[in-house]
Amino acid sequence: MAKPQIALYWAASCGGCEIAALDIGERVLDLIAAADIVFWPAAMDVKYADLEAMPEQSIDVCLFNGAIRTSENEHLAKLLRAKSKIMVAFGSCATEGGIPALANLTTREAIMRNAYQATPTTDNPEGLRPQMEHAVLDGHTLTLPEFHESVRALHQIVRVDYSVPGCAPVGDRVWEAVATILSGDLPAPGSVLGAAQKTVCDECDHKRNEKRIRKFYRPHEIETDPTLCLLEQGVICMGPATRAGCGAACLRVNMPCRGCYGPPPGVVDQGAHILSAVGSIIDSQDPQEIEEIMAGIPDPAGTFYRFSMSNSLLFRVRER
Amino acid sequence: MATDTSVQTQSRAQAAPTEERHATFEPSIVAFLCKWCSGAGADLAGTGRLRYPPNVMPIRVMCSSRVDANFILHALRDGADGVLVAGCHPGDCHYISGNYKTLARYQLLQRLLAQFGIEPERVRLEWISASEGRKFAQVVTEMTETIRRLGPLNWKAQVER
Amino acid sequence: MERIVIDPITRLEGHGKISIFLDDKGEVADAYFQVPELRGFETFCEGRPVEELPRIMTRICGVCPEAHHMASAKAVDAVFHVEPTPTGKQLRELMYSAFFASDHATHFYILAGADFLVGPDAPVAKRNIFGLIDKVGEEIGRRVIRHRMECAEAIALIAGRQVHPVCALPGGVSKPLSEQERDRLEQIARDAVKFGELSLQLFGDLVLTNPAYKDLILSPTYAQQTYYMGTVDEHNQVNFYDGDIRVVDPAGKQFARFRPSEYTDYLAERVEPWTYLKFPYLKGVGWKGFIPGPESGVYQATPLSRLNAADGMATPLAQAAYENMYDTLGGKPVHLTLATHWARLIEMLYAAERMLQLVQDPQITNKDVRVIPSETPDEGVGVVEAPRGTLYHHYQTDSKGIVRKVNLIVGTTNNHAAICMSIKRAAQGLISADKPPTPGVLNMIEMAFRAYDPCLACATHFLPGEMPLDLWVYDAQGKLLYRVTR
Amino acid sequence: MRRIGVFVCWCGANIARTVDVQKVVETMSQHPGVAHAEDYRYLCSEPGQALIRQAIREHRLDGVVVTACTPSLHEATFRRTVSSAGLNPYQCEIANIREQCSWVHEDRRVATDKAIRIIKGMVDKALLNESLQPISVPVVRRALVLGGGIAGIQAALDIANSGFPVTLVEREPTIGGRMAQLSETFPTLDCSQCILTPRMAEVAQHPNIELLTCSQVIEVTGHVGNFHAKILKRPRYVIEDKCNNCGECAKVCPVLVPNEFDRGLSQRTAIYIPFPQAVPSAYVLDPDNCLGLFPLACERCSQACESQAIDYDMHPEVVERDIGAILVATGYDLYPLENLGEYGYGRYPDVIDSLQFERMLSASGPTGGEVLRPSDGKVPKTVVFIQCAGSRDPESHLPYCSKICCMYTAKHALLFKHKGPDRQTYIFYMDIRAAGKGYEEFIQRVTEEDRVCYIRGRVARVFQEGDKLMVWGADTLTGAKVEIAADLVVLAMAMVPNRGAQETARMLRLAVDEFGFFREAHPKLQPVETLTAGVDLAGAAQAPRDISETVAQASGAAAKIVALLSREQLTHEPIIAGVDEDLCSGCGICISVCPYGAREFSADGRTARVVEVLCEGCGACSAACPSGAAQQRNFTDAQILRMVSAAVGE
Repeated sequence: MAKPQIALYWAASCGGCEIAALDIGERVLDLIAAADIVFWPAAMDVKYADLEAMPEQSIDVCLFNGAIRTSENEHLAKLLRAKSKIMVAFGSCATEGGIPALANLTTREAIMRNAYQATPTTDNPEGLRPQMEHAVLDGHTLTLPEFHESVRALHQIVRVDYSVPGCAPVGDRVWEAVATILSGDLPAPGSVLGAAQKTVCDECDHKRNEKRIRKFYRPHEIETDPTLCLLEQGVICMGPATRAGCGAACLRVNMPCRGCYGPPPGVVDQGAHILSAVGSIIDSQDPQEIEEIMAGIPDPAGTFYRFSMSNSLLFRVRER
Repeated sequence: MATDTSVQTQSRAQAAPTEERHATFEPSIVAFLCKWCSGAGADLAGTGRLRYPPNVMPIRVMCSSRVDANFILHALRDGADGVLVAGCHPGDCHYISGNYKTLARYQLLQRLLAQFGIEPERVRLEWISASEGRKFAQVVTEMTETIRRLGPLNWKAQVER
Repeated sequence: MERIVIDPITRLEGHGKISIFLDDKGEVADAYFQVPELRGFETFCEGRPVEELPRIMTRICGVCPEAHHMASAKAVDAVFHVEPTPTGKQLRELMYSAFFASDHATHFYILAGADFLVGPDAPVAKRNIFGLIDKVGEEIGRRVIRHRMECAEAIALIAGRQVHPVCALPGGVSKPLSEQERDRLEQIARDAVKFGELSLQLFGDLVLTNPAYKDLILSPTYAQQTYYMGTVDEHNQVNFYDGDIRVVDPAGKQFARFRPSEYTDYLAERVEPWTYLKFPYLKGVGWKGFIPGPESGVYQATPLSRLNAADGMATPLAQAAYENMYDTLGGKPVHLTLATHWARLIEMLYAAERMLQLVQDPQITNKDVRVIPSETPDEGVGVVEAPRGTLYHHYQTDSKGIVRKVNLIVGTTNNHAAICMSIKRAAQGLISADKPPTPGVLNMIEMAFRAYDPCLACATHFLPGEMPLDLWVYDAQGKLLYRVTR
Repeated sequence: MRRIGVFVCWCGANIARTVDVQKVVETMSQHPGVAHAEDYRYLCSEPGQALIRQAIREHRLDGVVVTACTPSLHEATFRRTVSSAGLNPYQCEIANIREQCSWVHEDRRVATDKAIRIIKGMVDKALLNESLQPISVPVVRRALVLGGGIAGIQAALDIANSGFPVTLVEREPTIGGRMAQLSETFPTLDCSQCILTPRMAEVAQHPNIELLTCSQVIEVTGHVGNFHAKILKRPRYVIEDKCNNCGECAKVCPVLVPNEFDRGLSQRTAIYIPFPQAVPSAYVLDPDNCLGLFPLACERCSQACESQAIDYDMHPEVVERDIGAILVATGYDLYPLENLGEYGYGRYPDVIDSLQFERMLSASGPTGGEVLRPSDGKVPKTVVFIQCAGSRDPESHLPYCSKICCMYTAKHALLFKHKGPDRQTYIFYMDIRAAGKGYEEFIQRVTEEDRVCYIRGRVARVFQEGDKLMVWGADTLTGAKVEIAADLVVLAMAMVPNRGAQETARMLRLAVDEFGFFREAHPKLQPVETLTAGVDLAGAAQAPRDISETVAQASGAAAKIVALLSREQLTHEPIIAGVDEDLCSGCGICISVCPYGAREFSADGRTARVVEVLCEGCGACSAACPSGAAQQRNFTDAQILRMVSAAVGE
């Protein structure tokens, strides 16, 4: 039978996913042996035009990483969806917005003002801003894609068949996912690949007892006992509300989980779940004292939705 | 909490001009009532034939501590303009300490909502005993008016942008 | 009037895009290099607890997350007025050196390497890692892959994960090094040093002995006289992790030497309406447009720039290589863009030697890897040398350490103006009425660009790496005359 | 596909007036999952229930939503109705459209719309309801009582008299506790031993009571109805039923040590009986003070013992018992003297504590009922009593009031005065707290008839001067300095939990307050229960109390325990939490959240589990569970979210 045709694409992301894809090591060669990569602008000589020319559904699998931030991201997402039989959201950004989606806590205008006017090194007396169309020389115009108000996950733009979470997905898990897809024996659409059913706690070897919090510590404020559950010691850890798969990598160096593998199965809003969990283990019954304890979590939104803002129920800051 | 008050003052500031605009607006409010105190209080309001606005849709749970922040966010996302969580008075929880857990979660949730630009008045926690039918009616009436003043949350439209 | 569009070229955040405009005579009228993406890190980091920034900023770039992790960590140290413990500092630099050794290797061998070791006009199918392996031999190919893997392992040992490390906290790192880990790291460092030497030797054998390549390197098409920036230690020797920033003028004379915290007195950024990426320049000289020379504030911060801006290397083998390069190329400073590849290999050797030095230091396994900050946080700047240029992180917080303002100047951004100029210059040198563009020519243009290893190229690093190029030629009416794809 | 039946009650006009019942029925019959909808004037009436039963059969309904009044009125009724028609009772839901809709709104259109939303939500919930069976566990019909003081004795007797076996565990060689040490009891001045010892004897003889003295509970596992206790029984070295109390052994014993029962005011031998009426009525050999057992150093006692009751080869044994319910009555101690230097306690022999004074007052005590100065054995003329010694002193001692000191100090002064003429008594006090039947009158009597001199104020210092104890204090009423040359100073020491209370708390997973007293489940409504189901409290182990309160509480606790033991099975609402082990990673949050200790780590510690019989079904764990592994049966996230959507949806 013919080799499966694979496309890889990045949108608003850092490139880490593709590095991760390469962390499968020599197996990348197996991949290349097992499949024809028909579109990989990062790596290969194919153009948008060629992509547009491809017949619908002619690509077997598209691994799409990165969030949707610009009109170009959106256009390519739709184009690739049309050309691909299977669309895979690869990595946190494509799956749930990732770090770029923290921008949903601010506005396009604020971003522009900051980047092109406010920062101390910016020198822009004319108040220039990047333009979607700008005339150069005699009548020629340079174009830039539009910068959307909100950052969206891939599934919020097109239908997504599978997702591979993680920022960045761990090499071995990537290979698992790719192998599953290549095997042709595919799980139910909507499934998450390259991750487990349980949460990070399942892979974390810090010992757990009961949790009664009288004070929260920010990671730099405390010398934690490396053998004990960090949450128990008052350090916010997203592990309990985060899908296993990374092997509790951050915890192995005594750093708390920040939730990049997204919520476990059945959980839509990762932040709401960790919020309810954390709120339930406060060892105080006095509103004032509770307030003081909670002040130890200075940035609930940015902490609980560090990677999943686009998938959060509230999605973005409300403007009134 | 600083963020809260800032949002608060903001919403108050806005209340005036928007008042007429929202005069006809009927807020939709979800009320999570615990079985033992606030639910019974709501029943008492009924037995006493008290009158309060129909904008509140009651949902009965065993204890206010069952109310996951997730439910509240879902309600707002699905179209509620406000959410009321009512439980037993501190010390009276049928399940010993459930309402204190509710309290702590609520305080954390308020700070989260503030970061998303949602006025604190939209999500309200009240202690209502089985004997406080009048208080229930009053809370519901107040809350309906407050939210009418704030105007629709209109979350869907926010998300589309 | 014709327009050549090379799109997508490659990426930092999304795709870079090169447009070349020919005038009626078919000469290059102008060339534009656009970066069509923006993330807004400066803005959405506001409101975050500053100690989290080392874990957020890594997502600026998944290829050099270590650089952002380090610059951010140093900025946060400064914000909290805390000096990492000696061991904490060493562990950071050790991790960072491993990263440099890896990053430079992958760029040379897998991206740029093909241009030289295989040849700029070799058939497309050959000009990739496999072609490279054919040319230099299976053995070396394997060494390249193993070297990458070992460096990645070294990074993960200290930083938890290689893509997006997490180990840095204000005042040090999160975990001490165990003896077994140290032993493993020493092995890796030794291999890395051998590999560094081998690489320079290869460069000597395959490139410098080849007149064609040497001409290419020396050709004015690829020369660019600008200011040069790099971080130096107290002896004015190259340092990646810490030191003062030194700038030399096109004649090689020291123009400025400043502490990271003073960067705003020396640097400014220009905004152009046709790209999302800004153009840093030297305040003291000012922005005069996309022109080279001492009158223009345009500067470069590349491996070559770092060597130009320094008086030497802090490790013996690298120092020897350094002297050799300048002897061969006729003294400092060197303006030849393609010599950047050579400089990169020298830096790679330095990184490996530095790794070995650090891992052999008896105190590297001290348990005391962190101090807990006690001062009130306010403001701080953190600077490191990223492989692609000096990286500036600048944070302001409230008294609780919540971020108020962020300013970033990212490695590649330093070179943005220079990159545009190099592309234009190359285009002008290579395209003319009598020489309509061909795939070979396009690749030559691309080489000018690629020498900077712009982080826009990050994602292409490890792959059977061919940067996509597409040439469209329109007539004055904008009708497509012909198209060349390579 | 589920087949839900919706039954809309008019409740006469109560609902029908404001809610358009017809419209509700029409709308609901269109609703997905609804197989049948109808309305009726009074569903709670017999014909109404019959109609539901019939509909269940006719339309093969597998779930029922009755839309009527509040569930607290008729949920039980309708659950019975559906189960009599063969449905699982938990497939019946009540939608409250009366108290929370028709009675509080006027506008018919609006009320009808709201009613429909409420009902839709309930139907959508019902669609996901599981059929549940009540949880039931057998009850082991034996009680365990920790502590053989008056509380333990009273409770043990009450339980035993109700026909249930009791294991009464006492650490000391005899039961009787503190009360046995007292002389008379306020306010009636009954002789303490006279009223106590008959009860002790009753315990000894009671067929349902297994008395284990010299014993300590060392481990308790299991849960309400099914505890398993391990009890360490230390050797007495005297065979109880052989010993006839002749006392020959003690006569020949060469060892003399301070007698703890007399609080060091007398001495005892190494083989001894704490006090004549001790129960069990047998001597005990104290191995720590005996010249030596291994190897045997001296055999005089066994040689002296005609009944050969002495057995040097006794060994500690562990007794194991299955237990249904536990009473904790471990009592109190006095505030340790080392904490209380300022009054010269421990420094001056004639500064003594209240229990020592009790022993002297006791006719059977070390001094045969006369008060004598420890220093010289003389009868003191002037005695100063200092109340709140350690109590109500948040700065340097304990903040709480020990409650009984006012009364017993008054009693002490009175009894002392009665022992002879020209005896002077002064009492330093902060307030007189005499709330109790006949208490105030008692104080009156002491102050007026017996002219005990009360001085309101704290004592600054006590120091020896010649053979007098100088007591300096201030009378805060007159502001005058007071200086008394006393022969004896008696400190009304604060009450603290008995030593070992903490260990007991840990063993039984009981909460204690900041001073180590056991915490009750609810201070008002569950004063004898603890948060650990099946474990109750009595006496001063919970807080300072006097005898009458202690006895009352003991009987109260006994009643709770009897109520529990009289059931074959413990049955339990099945609306409780469960764990999906495929999702649970054992983060432990639910375990920390559960107020009933109904959650614990599984054996391998990798997941959490629910002890069903302990779960009260509040759902706190389900809300707290960050992975969604914990779900409350028939109140799952999915079900509640459906109700939310129905409430706000278009």
